[in-house]
Amino acid sequence: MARIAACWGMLVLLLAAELAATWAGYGIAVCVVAVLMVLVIVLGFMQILRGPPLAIIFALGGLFWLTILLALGSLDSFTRTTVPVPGGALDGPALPDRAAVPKASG
Amino acid sequence: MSESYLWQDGTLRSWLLTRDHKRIALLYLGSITAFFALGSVGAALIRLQLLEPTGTILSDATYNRMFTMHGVVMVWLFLVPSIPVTLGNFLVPLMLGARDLAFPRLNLLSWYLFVASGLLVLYGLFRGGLETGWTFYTPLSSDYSEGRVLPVVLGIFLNGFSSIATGVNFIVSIHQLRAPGMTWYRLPLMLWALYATSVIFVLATPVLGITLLLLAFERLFRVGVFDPTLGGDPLLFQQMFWFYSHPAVYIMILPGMGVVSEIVSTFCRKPVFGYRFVAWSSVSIAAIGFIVWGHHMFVAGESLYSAIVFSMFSFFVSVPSAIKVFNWLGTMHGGSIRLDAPMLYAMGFIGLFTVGGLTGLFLASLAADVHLTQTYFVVAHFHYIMVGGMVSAYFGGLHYWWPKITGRMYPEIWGRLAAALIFFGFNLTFFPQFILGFEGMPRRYATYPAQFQILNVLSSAGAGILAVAYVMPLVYFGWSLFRGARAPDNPWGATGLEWRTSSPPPTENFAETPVVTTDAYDYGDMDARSGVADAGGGGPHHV
Amino acid sequence: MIWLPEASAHAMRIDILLAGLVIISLAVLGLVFGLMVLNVLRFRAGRTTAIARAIAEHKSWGFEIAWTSATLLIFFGLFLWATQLYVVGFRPPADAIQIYVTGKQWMWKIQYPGGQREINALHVPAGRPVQLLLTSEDVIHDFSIPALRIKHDVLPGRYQSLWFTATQTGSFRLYCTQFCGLGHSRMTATLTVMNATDYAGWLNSARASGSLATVGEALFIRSGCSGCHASSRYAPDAGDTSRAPSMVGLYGSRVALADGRAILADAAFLHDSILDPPRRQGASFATEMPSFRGVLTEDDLAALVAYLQTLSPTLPPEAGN
Amino acid sequence: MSDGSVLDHHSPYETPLHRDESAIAGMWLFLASEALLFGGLFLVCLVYSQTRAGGWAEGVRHTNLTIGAVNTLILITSSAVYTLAVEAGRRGDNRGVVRAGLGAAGLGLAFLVLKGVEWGQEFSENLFPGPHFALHGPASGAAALFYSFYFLATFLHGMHMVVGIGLILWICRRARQGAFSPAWSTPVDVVGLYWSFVDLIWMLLFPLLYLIGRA
Repeated sequence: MARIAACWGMLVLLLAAELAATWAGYGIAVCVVAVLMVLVIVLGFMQILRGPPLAIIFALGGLFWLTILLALGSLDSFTRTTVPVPGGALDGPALPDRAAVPKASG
Repeated sequence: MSESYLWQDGTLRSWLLTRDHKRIALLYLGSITAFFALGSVGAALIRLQLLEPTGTILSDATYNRMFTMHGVVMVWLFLVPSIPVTLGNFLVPLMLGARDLAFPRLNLLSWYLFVASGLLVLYGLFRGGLETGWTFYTPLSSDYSEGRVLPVVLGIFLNGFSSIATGVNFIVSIHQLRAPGMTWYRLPLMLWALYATSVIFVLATPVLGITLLLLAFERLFRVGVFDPTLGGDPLLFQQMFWFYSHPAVYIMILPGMGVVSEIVSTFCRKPVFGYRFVAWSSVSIAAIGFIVWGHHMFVAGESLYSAIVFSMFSFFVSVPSAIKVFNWLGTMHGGSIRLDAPMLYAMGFIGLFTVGGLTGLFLASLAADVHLTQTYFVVAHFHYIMVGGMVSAYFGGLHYWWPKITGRMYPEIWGRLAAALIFFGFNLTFFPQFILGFEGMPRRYATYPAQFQILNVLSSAGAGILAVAYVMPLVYFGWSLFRGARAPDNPWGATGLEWRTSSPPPTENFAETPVVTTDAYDYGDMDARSGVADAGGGGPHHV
Repeated sequence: MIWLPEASAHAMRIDILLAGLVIISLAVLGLVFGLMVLNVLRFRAGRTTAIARAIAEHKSWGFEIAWTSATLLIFFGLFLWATQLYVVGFRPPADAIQIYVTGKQWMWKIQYPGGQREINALHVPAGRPVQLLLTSEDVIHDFSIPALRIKHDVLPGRYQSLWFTATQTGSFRLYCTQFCGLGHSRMTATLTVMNATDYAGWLNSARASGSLATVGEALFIRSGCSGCHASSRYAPDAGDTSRAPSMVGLYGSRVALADGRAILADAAFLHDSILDPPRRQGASFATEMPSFRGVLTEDDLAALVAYLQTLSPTLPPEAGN
Repeated sequence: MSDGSVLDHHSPYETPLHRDESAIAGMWLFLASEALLFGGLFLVCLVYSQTRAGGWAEGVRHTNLTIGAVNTLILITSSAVYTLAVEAGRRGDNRGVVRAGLGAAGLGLAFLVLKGVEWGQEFSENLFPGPHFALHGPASGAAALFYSFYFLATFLHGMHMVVGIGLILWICRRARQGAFSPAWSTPVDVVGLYWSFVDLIWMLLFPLLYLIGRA
């Protein structure tokens, strides 16, 4: 009972902190607080440490693969140089002036 | 010992509501056989169309629907549930020495999900048709296709949950339900392979689910998630699609490797050479298999960095596969080899899988991939893995465990003949396609330049042989159900726990929980105990 | 069948890489099949004398490490070799001729720096680097030139670059190799590599021949004519007259009609035939042509006829493959 | 159905503890799978919020922070209340399970209602991407992408809420029948894991949809 109340209180405080960080414009702080809230839920409500050891293995496995997905899945988007077709995507690509296109794409 | 699982309660109701993993395996067997037949009809029509450069049999539109149907049905309704789900369902508890899987009701639910997804997919494919290919690339599938994208996509989404349920079931079972004495390093290699497969089921399938959901969302509302004209990025779809679909290749091949390990060991009467390497190579294939997907996109416009990283990983993933091949050869060395039908299939697998794996190196090599990708070279490559590899292993496994499943022996002569015919027909079908691909013939072409005709005719001829060869097991398996010799409990003289119960097993699998005291494949010990001569004896009950 | 030509130095380098891969594969394959056959021959049940079973187990670590590291080493070499050839594709020379290529269901539109436009045909000079700037108007296509061993996907909304220096003159096939819908297998084109003087001459004549034929060519594809009528002697369906007569060389030839008359296929005949398709003598085509009356305007017809005319007098040189 | 504290003849398990641990482990594995399902959405968010940052933030600024924050508070509370049910289940207090379960489900329902109100507002403001999309200017494309993500993510999360509420009601029904005892309350635990996971996902979605990029 006390444990649950404590966790609830922590989550409410963290929520307040999150909102404050947003108001102050600290994007990173928001992310940190969100991760903390997740931890409180996993440890406090879901009680992962009281469950069978397999639960921890599975949770860590899921986290690991999630990291792979996010890291390698975004690698391409963050390292790609895109040369957009001028004239706006909405107009449909028209054949542009030569000068409008950079020399190399890739 | 009580009655066999097959006849304990023969009512239809008892089959449809069964929680017995063995009966669920048979339900799967029936459904995937039907889907395999359907996918094969698609393949046959494709090969008939390609007999002539102008393709007079089907219109372009029908041809496009046909290869889409072939791909979708074969991938999601046959290959993914073939060995892992069908044979896996039958074998996991038996090999563990357990009474059932960890969650029997979930297991039945997964079969119903599978059937529902199959019907939804078929509805889409046959009422209106679909012509996007099984890869659903956007924006073709989201905005331009006139086919039934939604039902098919939702069907596959549902299918994913069936896979996830099975994966969860297998993983928890292997962790929790091992018989006393069955340590991790005493597990049959089939279970290591199925464990690795299940990891992919559980962790890759949801990403396919969300990708297809995004696609459906995009198609329904044209919101622009993957539509470049609205600011989206079609390559992101490809990244997410291949995050599942590349590991899915390992869903299709890993269990095949497990089957081959079992068969090779049994028919050489020797422990698998380098057991721990083979076991861990399964796990590392599953793990590394998750970080190579970008090699499907080397010419798609992904960044140079991304391409280089994925190319390097792709080379790495072939190392554990090579380990397996050499270990199987090592197992044969010094064994006492019998060439029964399962062994013939297993050897076919080793050869064809090696060809598939080596041609995979061509496609992992960046500059070579640029020339070869999206041509028939790729088609040949993945058919060598999936048909030459997986289907051979599936048939090998079916022959090997048929006596256990049904309590009847199949006719050995016919089994060997079919195995040889499949090997020959397969190579005739797909080897010419490597050359076609090098020559530049693009895949998914309803018509093609006349210069490619000779090789295409060869390929189609091979497909004809392959079709006959695939019908043969269907016939003699059916025959054996009624006329086959009664199978002894352990017809091959194998070591696994599944051979320690009757054929077919009783509903509760084992009269009493078996206790494991030796390593897997301990043939030296077994032969010494049963008094079989070390060399030249063959198996105890060779039928 | 003729072996695929190598129309650039890069193509030759790729072929050497492929040859390397083939040799390694054959060696491994020989090893695997050889060992398998040897094992079967030596260790067949009933044929062997007593063999110590335990031999292998103790040696396994050494074997495993040895072949794993050998494989890794070879693979890493291959990786470096192939990557270095791939990186080249991302670095077009500064003096390359830039040609715009737009894919569209189901044709390729080409535009040259001088303003010349073509459909389903690409002309380049030999010995000079050419950079193609590729984009698509609808779905993803892929511009593939097997003779040069290069291809690249063509995406809507952005430019992709593909560059090459062709060294061998002749005509080579181009394909769309990314499935793009109904007419995917008909989205093919011809690459013509010419020597510098011919190329200069071609550029001039292409400018002169005007745009009416180009409009007609677009109509020919868009109105569905190309679904049945062959129009290029290089396209995959060039020899296919099963559905409808080929348009190549039709203009100016004599056509035997079903009522026995032989008639000269001139502009008027082409014009009328589109509106009222005539029956040919002894013809048995898989499809029957519908009338295009009311579908095409007179302007369209004029453009179509202008295009059909270009298929007769100025036949491009023989295809190289 | 038989009393869950006794293993039936065909159960694959040796002991009840063995079975209960397997059920909990199985749920965690399923949640790992679910994490990857939402992971795909997070990838979409990660990529577009970085490559199309301006318009994305524009979208974030148009979400209703008040409803979002209140909903977050509701969900935190609901998760906490359900944890009370889990504790009650372990004591064998079936009435406690029903009380806490209904409370948690009610809060969940309140979340959905508020979410519906929010959706209604957004639809009437034409914030659903399409030809009549409300935001104009150069950033409109990326803002529309944001709203695609917003609607799909909230829809998917909402579906999970619906499933969760259904499961909780099923637990309440079982508890009314007096199914749980100190020896056996695993289903209450397992559903609790799922419900907390749905909460956990919202703790990640909330900052992504309402906060990051707002200021």
